[in-house]
Amino acid sequence: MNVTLITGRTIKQGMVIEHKDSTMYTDANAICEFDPDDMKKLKVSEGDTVEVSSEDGEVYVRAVKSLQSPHKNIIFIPMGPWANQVTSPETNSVGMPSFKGVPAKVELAKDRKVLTYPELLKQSFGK
Amino acid sequence: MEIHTDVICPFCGTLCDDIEVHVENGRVMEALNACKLGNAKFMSMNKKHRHLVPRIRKDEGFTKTTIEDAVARAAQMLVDAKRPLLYGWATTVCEAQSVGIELAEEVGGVIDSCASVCHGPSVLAIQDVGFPSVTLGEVKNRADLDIYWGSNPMHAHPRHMSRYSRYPRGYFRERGQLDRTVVVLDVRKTDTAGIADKFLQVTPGDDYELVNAFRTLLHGGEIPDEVAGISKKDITETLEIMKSCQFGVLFFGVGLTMSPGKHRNIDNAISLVAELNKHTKFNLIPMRGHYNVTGFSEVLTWQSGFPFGVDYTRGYPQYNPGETTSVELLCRGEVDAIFVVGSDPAANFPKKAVAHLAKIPSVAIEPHETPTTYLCDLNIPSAIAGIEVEGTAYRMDNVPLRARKIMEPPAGLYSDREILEMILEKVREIKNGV
Amino acid sequence: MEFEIKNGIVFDPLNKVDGERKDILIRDGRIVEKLKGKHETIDAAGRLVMPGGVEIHSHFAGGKETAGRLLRPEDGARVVYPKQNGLRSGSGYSMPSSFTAGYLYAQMGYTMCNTPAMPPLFARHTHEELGDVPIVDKSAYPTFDGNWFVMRYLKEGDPDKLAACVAWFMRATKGLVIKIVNPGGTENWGWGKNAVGIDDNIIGFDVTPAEIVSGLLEANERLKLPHSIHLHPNNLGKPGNIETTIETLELGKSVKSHSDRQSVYLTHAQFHSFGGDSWKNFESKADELAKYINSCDHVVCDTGNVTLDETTTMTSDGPMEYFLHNLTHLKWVNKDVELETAPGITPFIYSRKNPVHSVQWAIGLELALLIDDPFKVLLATDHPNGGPFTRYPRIIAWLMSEPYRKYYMDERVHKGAQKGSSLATLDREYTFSDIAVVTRAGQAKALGLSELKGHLGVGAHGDVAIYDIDPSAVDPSKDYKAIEKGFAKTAYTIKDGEVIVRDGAIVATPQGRTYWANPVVDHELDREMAKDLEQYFKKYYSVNLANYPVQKTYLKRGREIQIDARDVK
Amino acid sequence: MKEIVLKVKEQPRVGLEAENIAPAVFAGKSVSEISALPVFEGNSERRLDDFFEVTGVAAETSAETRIVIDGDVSLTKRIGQGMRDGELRVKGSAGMHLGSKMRGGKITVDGDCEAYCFQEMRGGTVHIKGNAGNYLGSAVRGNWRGMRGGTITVDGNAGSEIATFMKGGKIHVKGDCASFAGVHMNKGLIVIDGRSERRIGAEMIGGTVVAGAVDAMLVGFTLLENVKDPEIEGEKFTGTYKKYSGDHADTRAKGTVWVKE
Repeated sequence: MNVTLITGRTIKQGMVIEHKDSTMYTDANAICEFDPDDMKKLKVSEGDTVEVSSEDGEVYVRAVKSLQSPHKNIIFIPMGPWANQVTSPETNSVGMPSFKGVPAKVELAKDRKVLTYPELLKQSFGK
Repeated sequence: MEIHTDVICPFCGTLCDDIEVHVENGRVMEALNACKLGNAKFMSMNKKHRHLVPRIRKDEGFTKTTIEDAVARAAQMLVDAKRPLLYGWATTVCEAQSVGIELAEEVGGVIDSCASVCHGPSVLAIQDVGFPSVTLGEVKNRADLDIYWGSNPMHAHPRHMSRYSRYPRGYFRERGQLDRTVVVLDVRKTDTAGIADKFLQVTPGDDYELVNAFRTLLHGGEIPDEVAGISKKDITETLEIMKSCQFGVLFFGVGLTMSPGKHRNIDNAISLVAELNKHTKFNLIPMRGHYNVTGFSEVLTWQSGFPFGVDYTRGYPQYNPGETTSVELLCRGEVDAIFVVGSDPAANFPKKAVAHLAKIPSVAIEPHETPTTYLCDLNIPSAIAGIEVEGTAYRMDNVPLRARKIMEPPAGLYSDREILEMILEKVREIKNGV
Repeated sequence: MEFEIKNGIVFDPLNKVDGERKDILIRDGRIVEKLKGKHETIDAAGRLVMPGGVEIHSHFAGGKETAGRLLRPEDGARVVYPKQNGLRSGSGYSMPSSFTAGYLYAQMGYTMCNTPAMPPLFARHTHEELGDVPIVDKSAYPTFDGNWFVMRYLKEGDPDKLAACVAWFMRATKGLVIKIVNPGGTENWGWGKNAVGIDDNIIGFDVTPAEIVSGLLEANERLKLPHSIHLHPNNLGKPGNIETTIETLELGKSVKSHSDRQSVYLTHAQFHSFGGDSWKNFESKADELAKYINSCDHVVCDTGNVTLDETTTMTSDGPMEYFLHNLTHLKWVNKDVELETAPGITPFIYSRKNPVHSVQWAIGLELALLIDDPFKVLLATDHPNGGPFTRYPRIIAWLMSEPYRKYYMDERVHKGAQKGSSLATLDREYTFSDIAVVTRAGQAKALGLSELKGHLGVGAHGDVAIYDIDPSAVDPSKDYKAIEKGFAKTAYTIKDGEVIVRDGAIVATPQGRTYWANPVVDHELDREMAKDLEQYFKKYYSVNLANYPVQKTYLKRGREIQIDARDVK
Repeated sequence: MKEIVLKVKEQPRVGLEAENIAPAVFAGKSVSEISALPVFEGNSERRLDDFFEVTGVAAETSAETRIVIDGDVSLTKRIGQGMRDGELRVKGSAGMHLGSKMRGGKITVDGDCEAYCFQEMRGGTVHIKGNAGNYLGSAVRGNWRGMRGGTITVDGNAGSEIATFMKGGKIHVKGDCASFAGVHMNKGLIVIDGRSERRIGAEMIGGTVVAGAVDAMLVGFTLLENVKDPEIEGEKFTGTYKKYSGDHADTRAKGTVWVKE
């Protein structure tokens, strides 16, 4: 399904900023918030792994029903290493990348694993 | 048990200064008045695992080293670099930022803060059209209209509404909430929108069009039946609310600075606010994120003339966000070393920028483990500013406060400022061939 | 370290030294009669020697000053200063960055600078920034024009608590001087309104600008503060404002100064000396203001010269800056400060081709030439409002040379200046002694700091400016270019007995002192007033009382002026 | 006309600042003097011939001096900065700030140019045969006085925010143009033969923009009339054009946007 990707802050994520070395960090950030109707359309249920892809990459995250809906065709991923696999580095020469309003695709990927950030960084940057 | 009152919360730009922290033999027992975010930060002081000595990358992992060795390596990296990037600065105090700026100047590098990926566009807009603003106490005492646009304080600044805007009683607003109207504009029906008197759900990326419609209508022009997903009726009503209030304030967030149009969304919104002053009193305030991102821009501006993205490679400050800011410098490969203080670019920059960060020599000065410390070659843990170290921080409305020290850092940990001073001294030694 | 400055031609008005060949001796940072032992000798033969310059009104550091820099990267890019010879880098034409400002002042021979409009809530910022202004001694003037406590006590008719709260704010902000900007107008600006006359009502407080000025005047003298109230009256920059200006000054007649200095200091008088009732029939009323100041003893002013540059206007007069913005449509910053004041900023281009700007240029000079006693009219551009302080040498040259002024009148500025002002008819030329008064001696006296500053008598700070100008050889009237060049950079600037500038180059960058006043009132009264403070802070400020006062650590080299005002009870 | 050729030897590691590559600097200098001119690779001062092989002869005057750069200099900034006369040709792509504050002379780029080229240009002729980056012919940060004179022709496409705060001169883009063309424009002419992204002429208070097509017009623009084969700023255009006035988001709006049907 074609969607618009928004990234940003959440209170859950803010609460684990000092605990990035814990699983709480993955739980709070490796997620994708859906509009409930979009979940039905995609046959995705809470907790399923989904693949989000854009011109700049793809990432596997957990589907979460948005508590701040409706927002049809808009998915939300908290700012962080997972979101930034798919955000756009386009800054229009003003310093700011495109963190919001990125055209993206999302589909169910039940059997795929959501990586922790060390796994994710290792995979992306070989370090 | 020690009780610390009037503690400044070193989390977000709201910079609450009424926290009461109870400390018992080195443990934080509670942080009264703090929101979930602030509370989490104070409670994290009880975290078991914390690195107490610097670590260098070795093979697959890291190995411990001394502070002296770490300082020498960091200094050498900065001296060797043709254009080092010194990035971060938003979660430390001004006293450390000031040394960081001197260090950037000394090594001929670029110094930039997370403003460039947060409210940097707001600054660019201010530099084009200005900035009619007020302090938050003015909002508390006078405002009868609070607009939040592209900002979700319930998540990012949880006490903002209770301290300054929606709820408090003020000199001219004795009935508090009853005297105030709240309007929220966002692309999602956020939790903040949930408690608004009026909510406008904007089509993603069309904020600029909507501001343009407000301004056109304000000057008696015609607008179509719908703009940015909002009906002409709602746009007209909302504009009426703005014109007819006694004192309005627009709080805007990264929902505007990060969406298509970026600084131009703010530019246009600032002009709208300025023009509303022909009808009533209207101002705006950016919802700055980290607790001292504003302080960095203040210190860098009075010292260099420019607020972020300052390039010292030629010995004098050069400023051109889009050229001298971190994401472009990394994506274009125009920096050959990176020095991060109190920030997490590896988590918060797009993949392409992080890829270059991972390639070049790198140092992170940071209390906790983060994606950035994971990728950096050298990690120097530091004391936690605003809790273990006192110093100056500037609120989102530029009000300066002195963050308090409420506990001692673990033995062997230095403050950001001390570490930076050691590195600066070492850099000068190396340059003078000592 | 000991110093002997030999054979210089010395101008030291406070000690009645008028161009004598005289040696100046410095030991332990002070002027002395005799030297003890080994000393460095500076040969000042054929050179002009004056006390270190004192800047009494310049927006060189503080919250709105930094906001002004942030607003104008294009002004920053206009001049850059590279890091060299151990000096920090910087930038800025109309608003030089902090280190650079200190260097530039020292290079002109200035050893003290005062920043004249510090919103109390932003005092911590001001002092942090002052710490990054090297060399010069400093102080800051907290603003009281819209202070809610002051207005409350005026309404309640409680002058004692009013004085006590002023004393508290001085202590809390580490300020030296009571600054009043557009009294009451800045509070009305909270509603988008202004106060243009001294009897206008201040919304929500039922007081008038006149009451605010009188109340603070009285408090200032009861607290025995060194300087008088530092006043920027209502209605700045509007045609016909001369009436408001003189009505405001009249308020000072009734209150006696506790010392030998004025009881009212009128700042940037140029902006308050306008006639006419529109920009069309706009004209100078400098003659009227000069006549008034000549006729009384309670007023000292500074000129507020316009230097015809592209600059950045910044005042605590929010409504005035908004007015300017609507005139020019240039970018505009507003920064209302809760319970206190309302700064604003906008760029401004003073054009030689513009009749109004040309008249403003004339007014600044007229005032200096029409007011008989130079101790009553000091040199300042209200930096950067009338123009950057780096233009002082040119203003000095204008004052010393009628031909230079005539050249500007005939060739450079709009003819409107001839019609709209009397400048063309004035042939007075300042002497070197007059210049010494209007750039240092007069400032020191007006500030009440003339024991330490602005002169070269025994006991004064060892602050000396030596210029490559030979008063016996040069004719300032003819060689005005030489005067302009000579005052731009000193041969030597000496501060506290240390050589700071040699041949125009900075050779040392010590940290200057920051002066602040601490008037101690009756303890009981202070306690009573403190209860009101607590109540207002809880209810109306956005910061806690405990987090408000500026900690002493912010003053890298603080100098507290303790004042016994316990008779205020 | 005499010619100096700079053949690219080595690419800089962190970008190069080379405002010394300008006719006025080269004029009257020998090849060895020119070779020794300082250029800045980050914080390290290098010689021009560390990066370029210098041949040819410079004329006595800048007006008579032509500089030809043979190779890709897209990482080299400030070439031809402040140029007043003479000629410059880049056989390849050029870096940021090419010809910034240029007052006269001629610059030709066979390839593309990066962002921020020809900022605050006041005179001269420019021909970019490839694509131009963002902020072409714009104002520097904070300035409300942008390009004032001269002409820039781009055969390819142009990026976003070209000609911000434009006060005069002409920019002709033969291809397409990204968003915010002529934002805050005041005077002058922008001609886009191809398609312009949305927000064309945003917040313009004066001046003229002509586009072959637009993604969308802001609501601040009012359609005045349809004109067949209009003459705009003394130039003839064929076809029917919609004439808009705007941007009425600003009270001072006196700008005109022409869009081909």
